[in-house]
Amino acid sequence: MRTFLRSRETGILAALVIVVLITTIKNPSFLFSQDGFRDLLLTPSILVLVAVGQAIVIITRSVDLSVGSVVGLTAYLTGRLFIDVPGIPIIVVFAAGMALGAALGLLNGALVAFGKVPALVITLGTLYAYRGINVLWAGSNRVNASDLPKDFLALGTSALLFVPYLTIIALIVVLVAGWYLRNQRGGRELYAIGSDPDAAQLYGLGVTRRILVAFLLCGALAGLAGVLFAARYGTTNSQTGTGLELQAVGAAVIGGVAIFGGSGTVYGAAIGAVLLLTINRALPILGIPDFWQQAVVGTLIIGAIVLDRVLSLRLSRQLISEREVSA
Amino acid sequence: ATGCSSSASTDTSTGAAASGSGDKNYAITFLPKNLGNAYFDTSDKGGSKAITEFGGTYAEVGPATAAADAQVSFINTLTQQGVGAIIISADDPTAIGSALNEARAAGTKVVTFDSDTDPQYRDLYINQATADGIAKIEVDLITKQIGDTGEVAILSASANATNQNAWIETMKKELAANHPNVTLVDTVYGNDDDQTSFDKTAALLQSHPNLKGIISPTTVGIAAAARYLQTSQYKGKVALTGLGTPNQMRDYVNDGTVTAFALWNPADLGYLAAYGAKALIDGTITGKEGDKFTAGALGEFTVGKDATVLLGEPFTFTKENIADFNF
Amino acid sequence: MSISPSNSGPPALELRGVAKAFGSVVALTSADLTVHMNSIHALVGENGAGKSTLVKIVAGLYQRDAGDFLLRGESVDFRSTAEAKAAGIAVIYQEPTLFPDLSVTENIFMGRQPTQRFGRIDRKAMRAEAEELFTRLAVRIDPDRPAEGLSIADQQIIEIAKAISVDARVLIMDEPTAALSGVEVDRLFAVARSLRDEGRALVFISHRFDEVFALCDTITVMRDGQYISTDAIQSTSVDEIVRRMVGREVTDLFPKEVAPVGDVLLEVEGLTSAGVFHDVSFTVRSGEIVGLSGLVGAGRSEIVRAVFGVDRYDSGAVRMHGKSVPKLNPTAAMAAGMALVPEDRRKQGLVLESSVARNLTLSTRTRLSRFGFIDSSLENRAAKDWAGRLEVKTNALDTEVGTLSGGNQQKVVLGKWLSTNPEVLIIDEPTRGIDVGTKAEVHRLLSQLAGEGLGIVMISSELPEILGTADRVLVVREGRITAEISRADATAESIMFAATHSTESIQ
Amino acid sequence: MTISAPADSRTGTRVYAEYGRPFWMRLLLTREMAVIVALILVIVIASLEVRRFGTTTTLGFLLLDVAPILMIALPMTLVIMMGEIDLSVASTLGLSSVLLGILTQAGWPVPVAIVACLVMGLVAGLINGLLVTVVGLPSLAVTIGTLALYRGIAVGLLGTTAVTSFPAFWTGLAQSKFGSTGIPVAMVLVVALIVVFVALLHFTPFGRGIVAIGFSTETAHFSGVHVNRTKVVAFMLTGLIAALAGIYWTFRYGSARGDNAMGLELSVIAAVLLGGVSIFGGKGAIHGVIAGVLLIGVLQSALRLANVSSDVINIITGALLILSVLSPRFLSWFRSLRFRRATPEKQKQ
Ligand SMILES: Nc1ncnc2c1ncn2[C@@H]1O[C@H](COP(=O)(O)OP(=O)(O)OP(=O)(O)O)[C@@H](O)[C@H]1O
Ligand SMILES: Nc1ncnc2c1ncn2[C@@H]1O[C@H](COP(=O)(O)OP(=O)(O)OP(=O)(O)O)[C@@H](O)[C@H]1O
Ligand SMILES: [Mg+2]
Ligand SMILES: [Mg+2]
Repeated sequence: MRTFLRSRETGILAALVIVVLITTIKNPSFLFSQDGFRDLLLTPSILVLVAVGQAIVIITRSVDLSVGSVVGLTAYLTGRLFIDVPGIPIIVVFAAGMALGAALGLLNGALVAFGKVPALVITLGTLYAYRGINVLWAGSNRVNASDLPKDFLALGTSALLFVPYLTIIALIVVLVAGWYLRNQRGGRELYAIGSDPDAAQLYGLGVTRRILVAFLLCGALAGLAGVLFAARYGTTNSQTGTGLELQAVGAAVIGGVAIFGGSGTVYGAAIGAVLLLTINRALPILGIPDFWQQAVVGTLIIGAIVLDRVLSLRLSRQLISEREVSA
Repeated sequence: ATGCSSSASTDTSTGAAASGSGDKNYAITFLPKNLGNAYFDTSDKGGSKAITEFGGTYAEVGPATAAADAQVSFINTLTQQGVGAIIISADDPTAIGSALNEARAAGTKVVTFDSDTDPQYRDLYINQATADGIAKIEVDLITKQIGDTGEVAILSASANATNQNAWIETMKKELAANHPNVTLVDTVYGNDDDQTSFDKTAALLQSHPNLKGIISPTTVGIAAAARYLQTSQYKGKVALTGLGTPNQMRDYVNDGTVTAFALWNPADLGYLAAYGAKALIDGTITGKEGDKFTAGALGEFTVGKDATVLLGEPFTFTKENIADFNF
Repeated sequence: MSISPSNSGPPALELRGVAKAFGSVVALTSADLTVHMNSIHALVGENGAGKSTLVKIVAGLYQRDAGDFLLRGESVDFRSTAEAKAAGIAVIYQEPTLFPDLSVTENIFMGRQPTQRFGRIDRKAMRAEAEELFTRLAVRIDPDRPAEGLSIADQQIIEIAKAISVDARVLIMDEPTAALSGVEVDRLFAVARSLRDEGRALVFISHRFDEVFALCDTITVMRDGQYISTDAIQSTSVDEIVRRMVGREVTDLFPKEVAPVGDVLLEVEGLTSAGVFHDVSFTVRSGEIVGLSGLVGAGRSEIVRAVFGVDRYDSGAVRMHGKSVPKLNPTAAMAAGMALVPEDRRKQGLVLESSVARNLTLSTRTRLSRFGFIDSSLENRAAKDWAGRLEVKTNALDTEVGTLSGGNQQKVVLGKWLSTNPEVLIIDEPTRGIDVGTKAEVHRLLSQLAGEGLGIVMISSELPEILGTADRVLVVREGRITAEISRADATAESIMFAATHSTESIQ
Repeated sequence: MTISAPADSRTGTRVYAEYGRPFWMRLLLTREMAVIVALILVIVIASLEVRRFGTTTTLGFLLLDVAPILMIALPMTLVIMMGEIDLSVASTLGLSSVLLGILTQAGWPVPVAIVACLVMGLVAGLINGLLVTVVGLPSLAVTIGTLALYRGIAVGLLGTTAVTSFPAFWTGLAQSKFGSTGIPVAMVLVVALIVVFVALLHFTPFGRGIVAIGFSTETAHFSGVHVNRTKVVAFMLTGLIAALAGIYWTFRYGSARGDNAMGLELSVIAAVLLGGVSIFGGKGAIHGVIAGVLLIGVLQSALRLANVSSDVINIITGALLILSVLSPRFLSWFRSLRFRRATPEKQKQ
């Protein structure tokens, strides 16, 4: 209980609750209407997936800037599959999207792990390259909602007992990823690698393999997000997902994932993603004009990392004074 | 053309121009706001048809995302390639001005269509419909659907789109003058991006619980808004109209999400623009008021004030007639 | 010494003629080591003799360039630490290597956590086991706290717990006691003996001969990356071992000329930094060498870093010539006439990827510029001058400093600081990892500098160095100065006593 | 105090060459030279293969296009060489553009408005710098935040409107060229900045400090380099130049808009890294960066002239970037293949 109250996730969850509360008081339909409730859950679901993948990579002290481009490619792939292979089962499309995402992620991971070069540069490169491939492939074509099967589109908007399918998928992913990171050796090793890569080497942890896995997971989740993007928005073109990488990194950072690795949880990243997008939706209701919303988001990101820093400084000062006492 | 053939692939325009009819440079390039936009795909196809008819060379280049500085680079390149005419939909009324003037100084004719620049930067503007005409039809459609009373909002493209802003201004005047019981409560910007338009629609409905209608005078916006409405509680309760293409809107009209929307035929717009360019190249017209030229199957057109040619009045699409159109 | 090593069967661990070089630095030329089961084997040698490098080769972290490596009679070739671990080798590294963000328990069990169904980590079992380990070692550390902020001693204990919790047949401990207190050392030894009695082979590396002679049964000496000798512990003596370690008589190592002592240059008064050091006061006069002694981790480096303005301090004052020197501003300290040759020359002293010349002129770069621009001919002249005075062994001034040998790197650091014309030179571990010949040269240089009127503060973990060089010895224990001993009274015993027993009574 | 040790007489026994390798090797075997050679190759091939590439018009358009990236890349080099990064530059550019528009519209004289924009740039950089140094936050996270913040303010201030009426003198200055040479007048400013930054990075104590910080912040701190102050100054310079680029941008396009130069930060960083600056800090040189910027610019211009679509340009930019960081790895890998012997594990750099 004490650790729950003190944890970083709690703070940001509280912030989320406050935002929802205030907005609901101002306008009850924000929460208490069929669409309001649905959108509250639905809108952040895709970013949640991408942010979870991003968090896994950041925990290992890397970063993946190419996720936006991966989402774009897989979303377009989804549309193309439905158009070019009539009657293709939806599950196959999901598998194909995730497989493509995983492959792109694996390429990132391989370049980072074997090339021993910083992920920031590599994934900045693949951000361009994957986007280029997307534009080359899609050209000026686009996939329209009418090209996609109704069942598939329904996945993106309809709900099971008030909870949208997309949210259920995102929730499952968050829980599974969170469970894996907390309870599996592989997951703990990701933290260890991010906490001190040299020590991980000394411990004999399979650093290369783990980094590959982290990037692969990140890619696969971006791939899943791409498929769901197509289901939710119905249209995809060569620019789908542009700029998503900064949102994903921002969500993870707001959620308390340290940019230098080793600490933070996917729950935090997921809540961060929800907070980011919920604030976006709440601002117009709170009367903040459209144009100022980005400034608020920026302030939020900076506030979150400054707060995180202050808290961790306080913790380490506390640990030192504990040592003083015990010495 | 010099006839030098250092590289076959590099200079299709001049090569074709030389083989074209006589000494006229019929190399005509379309430069839409961005690639991957269904509306421009259709209009440019119309242009292509016209150019093929009179034996010129058609090309289409453009930035991946709508941005004025990217358009400038393309204008510069076309200037160097010495094309006969550029047919452009401007991302910014002034930012591309000096680049266009440079092109004109180099002998290239500049025709704007869809979205104009300031008149001093181009030779001819092909106007799809007058701002008055568009504003009036939009306002008529929405007020009729909501019973001439209640709140309406506008979902526009980017905040700087010349044509959009002109229409919005006129709509405001029209509403104030002839529909006292209808209030325009908000204008939001979807940046001609599916996802943004989609999310802005959701936010709009949330922030204005009493909203009765949405006008989206952009093809991307109206499709995204329709897609949101289709699966939301507001379907059938909130009216939606605007400018859309029949293929994108067919489903929504058939299932009752949208009753009616308007548009001119974008293919005709491109077709007319191409003939306008030809007339400029031929010297048939100079952009002077009263100049006349023949636009193939569309017949004869007269240049109006400010070197503007009007395509006609917009056409209203409804469930009854939408099956007759395919673009 | 009850149990003698059982020589039946092949040795648990055998290394023959192992060589290893890091670029131009040769760490090992020909190292031998044969460790039997049921034995605790001491490995001794001066700083930089190559002990840790040998350990890391056994651990699979480094791959040897040449030589044989046998485990229970079979030749092995570890490509990673995981392989060595799997073969039953556990290592306590000299520098603790913990994951700061993870809990103490996780640090102990990382990579081999107990699991339940579906590979789920059994946290309860893990925590219980950690508690058990700490009980066995008789220490109190919260198993749930993060490793971040642990003292060096606690970190070392976690390393020990980590190593003994593995069911290893060969356990190597690289200076595990360097930061430990008496009780902790006793517990560690009890555990080590019981492990030996279970039939395991242990290697113990330490600079403390009392511990070596109390614990071990066999002793191997290394010098300059080479095997020197192996003896049963009973058949040798400390003097003998030391002679073999340094390769000559100890006495002629430090040619000390006592210089006339002049005015007070540096005064430090009541310097305190919470959690690091408390109420530290001392003075340094012109012409004297003040030795700062104490156990590793006592906080000596932190004190001088704060004095020089690299680290912050909470209260107290630093004065040069009676004028106070601003806090946390090395530039101001330099301007006041101080220079600090730091402890870790690779991380703090040098820009390894830069050239010899750039390093030599880094602290004087402003002085070497004209109208705000660096005068490169002036810079090169200064660099040539200082490289020459200290006889740095390199061909060209644009050689990357990282490729020089340790001793030559140390000379570059010295040159870099001497070129600032200091009045007080603070020098932290001046001869760590430096070969015997260079060591004497450094000592002569220090002595000569003092003779020319510099005030010198020298930190050293090597008692002979302190005894041989210092005019006055300050002993630091747990962040406090516990004794000031004059050259005449300074002996190994008096210093060690002050370093381990506080003048104040501590429970 | 002079040190005569070990003995002045012995000083002469060892002769030190200033350089270990002959001049041509030092000149040619560098990362920067590889980029310059690549640039020259691309120019030569483009001139031969792409019609109308080798003209003064091309040169003019090319320089106009790369000028903002080139400007911002200069201070960005300092920042990246210290192991930091600034993602907020394009947003600062946009904010500066918007501010210029608003102020001139409000009737401020242009020179005064320009000064105000530059001050704003300094403040934007100062905020980044203080958050990174005093608060101790990673610059990647900080500047993701200010990227959104500065852009948000820019978009918020101007909303739907764009300011497009600027005195012809200023827009003319940003667009005009020196007679028929094709060289834009604005290049005078860019060249001046290049000179300043070359001097700053390579010939001043400040620059030496930057290199030392980049290789080892700790050593720099121990050597009396004001680490925090240097970092703050570099971030402020970046803000200042980004604001300057914003002014240039506004006049060149004659349009102040909130979304000007959106996404430019990645192009700048890509160019800097391509120019041989190490993301770990320490390594890099201005001439390499200039070559990096021009390499991307020339490639884009040539490909566009050759009617190769912009997507291929993206792919090539990405591939170049990845290759440029991997190339040292490939080299050492080849070397290790040649001397097939166990080499030390490369410890963390
Ligand atoms: N990674 C490395 N790169 C370059 N040189 C190294 C590296 N590790 C060790 N050395 C050098 O190898 C030599 C032997 O070092 P090693 O750490 O093995 O000595 P040691 O006997 O353990 O000394 P100590 O008693 O101080 O721990 C030293 O000169 C050291 O500077
Ligand atoms: N990484 C660390 N985290 C927390 N405390 C530390 C850390 N490193 C050192 N300390 C603390 O700082 C103090 C001094 O440590 P340090 O090893 O630098 O002392 P020292 O006397 O300089 O040792 P040396 O003999 O190696 O020079 C000790 O109280 C130690 O516990
Ligand atoms: Mg050692
Ligand atoms: Mg120390």
